[in-house]
Amino acid sequence: MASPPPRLVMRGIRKTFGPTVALGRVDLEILPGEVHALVGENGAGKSTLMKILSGAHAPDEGEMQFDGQPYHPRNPLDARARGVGMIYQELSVAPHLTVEENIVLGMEPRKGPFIDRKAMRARALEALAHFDHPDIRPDVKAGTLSVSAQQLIEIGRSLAMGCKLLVFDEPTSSLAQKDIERLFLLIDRLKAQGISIIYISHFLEEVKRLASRLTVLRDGSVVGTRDVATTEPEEIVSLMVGRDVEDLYPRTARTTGERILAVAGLTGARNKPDGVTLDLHRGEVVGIAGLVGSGRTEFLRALFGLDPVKGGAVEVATPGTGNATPRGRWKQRIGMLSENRKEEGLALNLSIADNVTLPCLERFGSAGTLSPAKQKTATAAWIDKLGIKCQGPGQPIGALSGGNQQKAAFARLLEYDVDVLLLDEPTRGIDIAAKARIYEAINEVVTDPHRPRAVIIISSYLPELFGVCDRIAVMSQGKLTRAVPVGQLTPHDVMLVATGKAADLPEVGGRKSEIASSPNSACDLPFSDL
Amino acid sequence: NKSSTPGQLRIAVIPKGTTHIYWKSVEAGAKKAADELGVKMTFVGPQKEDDRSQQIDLVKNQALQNDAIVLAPLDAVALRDVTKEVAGKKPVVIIDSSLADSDGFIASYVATDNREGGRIAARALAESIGSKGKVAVLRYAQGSASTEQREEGFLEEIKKFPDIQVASSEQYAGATASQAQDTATNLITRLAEGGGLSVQGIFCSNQTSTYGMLQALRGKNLAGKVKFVGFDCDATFIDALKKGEMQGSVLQDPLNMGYMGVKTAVAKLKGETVQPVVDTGATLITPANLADPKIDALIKTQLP
Amino acid sequence: MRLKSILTLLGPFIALLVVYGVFGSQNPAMFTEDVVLNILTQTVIVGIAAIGMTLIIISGGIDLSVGSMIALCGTVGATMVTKDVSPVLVFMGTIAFGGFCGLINGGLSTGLKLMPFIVTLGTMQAFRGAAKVATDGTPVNLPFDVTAYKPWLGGAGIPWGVWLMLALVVLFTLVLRYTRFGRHVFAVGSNENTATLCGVHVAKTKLFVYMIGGALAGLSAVMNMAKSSQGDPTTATGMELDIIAAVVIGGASLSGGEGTVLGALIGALLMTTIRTGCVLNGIPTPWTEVITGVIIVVAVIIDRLRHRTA
Amino acid sequence: MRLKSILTLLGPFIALLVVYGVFGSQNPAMFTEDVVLNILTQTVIVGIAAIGMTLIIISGGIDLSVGSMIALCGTVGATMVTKDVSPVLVFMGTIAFGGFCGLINGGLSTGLKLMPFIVTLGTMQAFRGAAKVATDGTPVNLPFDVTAYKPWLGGAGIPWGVWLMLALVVLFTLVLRYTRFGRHVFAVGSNENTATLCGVHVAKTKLFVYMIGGALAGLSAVMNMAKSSQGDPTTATGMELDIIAAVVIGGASLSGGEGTVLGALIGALLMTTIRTGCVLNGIPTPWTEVITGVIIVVAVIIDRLRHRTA
Ligand SMILES: Nc1ncnc2c1ncn2[C@@H]1O[C@H](COP(=O)(O)OP(=O)(O)OP(=O)(O)O)[C@@H](O)[C@H]1O
Ligand SMILES: Nc1ncnc2c1ncn2[C@@H]1O[C@H](COP(=O)(O)OP(=O)(O)OP(=O)(O)O)[C@@H](O)[C@H]1O
Ligand SMILES: [Mg+2]
Ligand SMILES: [Mg+2]
Repeated sequence: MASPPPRLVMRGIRKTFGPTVALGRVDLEILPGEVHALVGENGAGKSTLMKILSGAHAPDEGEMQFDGQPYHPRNPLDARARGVGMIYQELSVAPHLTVEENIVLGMEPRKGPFIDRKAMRARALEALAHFDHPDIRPDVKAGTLSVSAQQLIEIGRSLAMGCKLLVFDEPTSSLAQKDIERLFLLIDRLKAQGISIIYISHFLEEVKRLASRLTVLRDGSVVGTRDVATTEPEEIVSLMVGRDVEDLYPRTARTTGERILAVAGLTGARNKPDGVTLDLHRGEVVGIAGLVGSGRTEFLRALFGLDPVKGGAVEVATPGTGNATPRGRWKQRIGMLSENRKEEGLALNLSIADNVTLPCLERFGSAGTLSPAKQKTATAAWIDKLGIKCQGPGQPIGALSGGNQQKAAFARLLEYDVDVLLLDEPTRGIDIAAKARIYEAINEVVTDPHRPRAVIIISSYLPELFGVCDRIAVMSQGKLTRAVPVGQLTPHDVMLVATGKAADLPEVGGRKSEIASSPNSACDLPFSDL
Repeated sequence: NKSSTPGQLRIAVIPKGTTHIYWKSVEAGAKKAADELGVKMTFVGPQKEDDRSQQIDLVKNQALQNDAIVLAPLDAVALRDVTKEVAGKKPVVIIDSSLADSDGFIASYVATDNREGGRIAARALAESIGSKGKVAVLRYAQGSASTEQREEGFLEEIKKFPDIQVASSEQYAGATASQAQDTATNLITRLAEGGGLSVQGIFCSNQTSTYGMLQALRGKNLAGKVKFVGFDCDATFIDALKKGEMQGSVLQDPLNMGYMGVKTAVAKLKGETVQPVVDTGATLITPANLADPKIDALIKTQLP
Repeated sequence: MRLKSILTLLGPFIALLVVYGVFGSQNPAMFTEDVVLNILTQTVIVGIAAIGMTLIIISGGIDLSVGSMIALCGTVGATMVTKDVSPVLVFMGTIAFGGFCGLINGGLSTGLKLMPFIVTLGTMQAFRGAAKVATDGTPVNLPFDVTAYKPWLGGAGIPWGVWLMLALVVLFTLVLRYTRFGRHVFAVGSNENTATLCGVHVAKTKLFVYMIGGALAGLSAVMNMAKSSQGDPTTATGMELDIIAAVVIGGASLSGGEGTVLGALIGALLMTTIRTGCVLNGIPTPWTEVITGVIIVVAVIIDRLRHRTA
Repeated sequence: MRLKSILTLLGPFIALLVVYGVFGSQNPAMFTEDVVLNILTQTVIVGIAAIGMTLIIISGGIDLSVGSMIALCGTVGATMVTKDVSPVLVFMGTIAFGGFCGLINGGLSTGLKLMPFIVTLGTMQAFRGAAKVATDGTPVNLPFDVTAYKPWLGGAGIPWGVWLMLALVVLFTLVLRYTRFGRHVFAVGSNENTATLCGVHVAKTKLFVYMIGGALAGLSAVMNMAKSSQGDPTTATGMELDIIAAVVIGGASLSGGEGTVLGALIGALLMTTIRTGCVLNGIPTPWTEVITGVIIVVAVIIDRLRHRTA
């Protein structure tokens, strides 16, 4: 290992944001031509470390060396000039510019005073040749493309400048399956060219597929660097989490009750969803698996009255009336948690109390009036129950960490006391402790002895679905399969359908998986084959 | 200028605006009177021209710390009540434009007879076009009492000439000279006929509209080809009169107005009897009388 | 009120006190009852309209047409007075007409999803023009024997308009804080998507906000009529910017979700104080403009710094 | 130019043709060379300033102070002329002074991260006041013997100012489309974070944009001076809204990232055409305002519908 001199050395990197210590003295070494994985829980500091590397943040303390030379990038352009490129976690394209302009942004080739459009086109085509994606033509506006395509533009941007070190921060989180496979091939090729790659991911299977070494970050510190080939997944997980995760998915005995929701042939305006049929009963959790872009979110939105519906029927067996508007759905005791906290889920500059009680303000006063004191009392109870870390119910919700924001968004459904909870990626972007709290809460509402509720949960993380759900259905290109009890499924079955390699889930009474029947070993799942 | 010797009388002069040369002359006249009489004079106008509401506020504020007010009301009615309120305690002299229904409470009204000014202009224009043909009026701005009186005076008097028709009087020039110039250019275009105009005479009712019209005529190379009578004074107008581009302009005597305004106010404060109406005069200047020493002196008071 | 809200108001309030103090130290007349009363009275028209604007800005909108609306409503109100309509009906009629104008703004921006900035830029000209067309450009004067409106913004003692303004500030502070509608206004301005998700009638809320804005502009117009005894189609030109500045100085954010009615009042008072102070200190009129401009920017800088440290 | 861009311009262009045609059908004088020349000439001042405003709006900013800037720069330019400064230096000096004013706006909004809306609301008053203070409120008249400026916006034939405006439209179309700076302006307005991450100097770009906006306002001021032979501190009051309306009618988005200089020119021409048409058809002045307002709103509605179907 020690033979080639390292391409990058980071020593004692420290970074604080006000009172938050994002990184406390991190050391990292990257060799030429290696793919080095960086893993760790949310908020561990992975992105922050990489932003320091790419010049987007300046470290408070610490030294960096690149190819043996001191390296202190003042800004991203500086870093690029030295050969360090980064693909950011948050999407980062300028929607009004064309694909080619996005790719060369910040380093446009020039001919005299003007941009050399020929050179720009050539560079863009060269970068895009790696993907061969049908939608991505150099002269279309980036804003008109899908999220997946936008992510590829970003990758193209970094390729276009010929870097010696490339950082990928969770690149697959918004890529379609086909593009993921192409990306992996691309990374193999880059590695062969001697380019070093730092690859951040929450998916250990990706790490295993790509990386030779991995470094685990926890709470802003490096807790270990290992060779991927010789390391057991259990060890990585325990390094990441720092504790036993046996009880991550609590599950007490559940009894399925009466039918509470019946969806028949629901079809959205753009055929997403496409003729979806699903039954939901009290006391059960139904999971919807599928790839990014398969239309799961659109299904929930159509169901909840947020998107227009072209056809199909939704029958609700709960009291209250109302048509398919969000207001009507709340009245029917159906609540929804959005996958996008910042853009849709929360009103960030309002208080926690306002956010939690927004759908049911009429309960906190009569004749249009409102008692903030009552709002706060009610909210304080949830803060207590869900363990939301905050200064109090009056604090603006934007000041909370992502996990605590998510708990508050979840509390909105509990406060309204809905019978049906529609949860879209309820644990996206939150840490493991918060996840556990939310799983616990889900388990509690469906096993309530007096009034068991029902839950539909969307997740891209299969272990989560297998851990929480009673039945799982898979969505692929807007179409939803039957919901099959988890005991009769393997993640493999699910992925086959999701990627379109199989038409449907196996019949009841088919092969029974050992892994799936014991949900508590779900942390093994990332290593199951894809 | 905040401090004043104890016992010194304090007079506030509130004009309609502060930007026109016209108001500078009023200020100069007021200052002259103040110096002669040994009183302290404050000259302060509304921040936005034509902002009645703000002028009302000004009157109130100034009444708090002055012994008398000399006011050029932006509006005949808007300023009436506040004036009445103030006039209960302190003498108020109205200058420049009239205040409605104010005989009972104001000390005096010191102004040009604007209607008469308009008539003078009409007669001058009629004479210059030989009492027959078409004329156009470019008005100043809606709601400005003094200019509306001039326009009315003009239209009344021009009716007395049976062979003169008014081709257009519905356009308002707008508040600034630049706007006036655009409106005037468009108006001229509308009235164009062959190489000249379908009208023989043009009247404008104040400084900015006259200025804008003159610039527009010059821009279209029509200056001098049409008879043009304006209102108020500007170095450009004198130049135009000399070149034959204008046939006349009606001058008020703002210096005298300011002077008489302050003088009347002080007289009232001292308990002397004052005239209820003081006419400060409207004078037609023409290429012919520019050399007249009296006219020259009048013009000099109104140029920077 | 929570500590946070109080802190938000502290910035503009301190600015107000400092400005008042500085002018007062130059001319002690500033501290007399008369001047204080003048400042209050002269704030009424902008103040009442600023309350409505606060709601509009909190909901994420803006209304550039408010000055023209005041002019148009004023001519409508004055015309009613000349037709011998009773004061109560004049008040109600003018307010209703203002609400209707607001509805046009709200309807165009909500229904057709147009940017309120440009919609109200258009209606600003249209309302102004309409006022001039309707009155032929001349102010509609109240008959001289009508005295019912005088006490609202003139006469001896504290004009009723001042009490009205204060009452409205209290009322709308309560509405924003203690009613469902109030919280919906904040929710819509803070994040429209969240509001929709939570079952808030976003379009209805916005329409209502613009209607209230218009209605308060109508009330402001009645006060203006009371002040000048006429409905003048050219009045309040450019006042929209004064009103918006008052609201923003008072801590509202033009991106929505933030703002207080009391803050807007303080902002409006600040601007009147500057003007009054400049006049009392004999500062020439153009300097007043420079000073006003600089104070607006400084007030916003202070606000910004406060936010950064908080 | 690509098809998409042409389509974006089509909406306002059709609006322009329709308005022109309607007025022309009422009064064929609209179609004469003279009137066309008038419309072009009267568009120059707004048009040149609108070019700068387009850049500012594309970059996600706004400048309410542009009218005041034109007045202030005009007085500066006219004062230089009275001091016998040569025309070239007057042009350069006024443009530089405008650029400096723009720098103040840009510096305050970029450096202190203040909303440009409120910064320029403040400087709008401050610049206007400064113009009045500097000139004592009276217009600075050019000496009668100075004829160097006349051909720019008067005299026989096509005034040079028209050519200048057209040249600037071409120049800035090229700059926006084919230079690095131009694309960075779009990038900053489209997504500031992305621009930062890609190494675009966001602050520098914005400062430069405001400077260009100011410089073009300065040029506009020289044209205004050429037109009216004076530097008038009260000129161009409210013109900022005309300028912004022109830019928005021309297809720019107030949230940044979108807009064309040619569109802004068309927007400016549209408004001049309305005004000219109304005068030529003897439509009373107040109706002109109503018509302008309605056409602004309709133009934006058309634009909106076009976007929706596209
Ligand atoms: N700009 C910022 N201001 C304040 N705190 C920040 C900022 N950026 C990151 N943090 C904090 O620093 C810590 C590390 O964040 P970072 O984004 O590096 O985590 P991460 O490991 O990339 O997590 P994830 O898996 O969610 O991407 C977190 O506590 C985060 O809240
Ligand atoms: N308004 C839109 N315009 C263009 N494409 C869109 C739009 N909305 C959604 N999409 C695309 O449609 C696809 C389906 O999105 P959707 O959010 O339903 O997927 P999902 O299965 O819920 O995936 P995720 O795991 O991201 O939630 C995505 O690829 C998205 O980029
Ligand atoms: Mg991260
Ligand atoms: Mg989704």
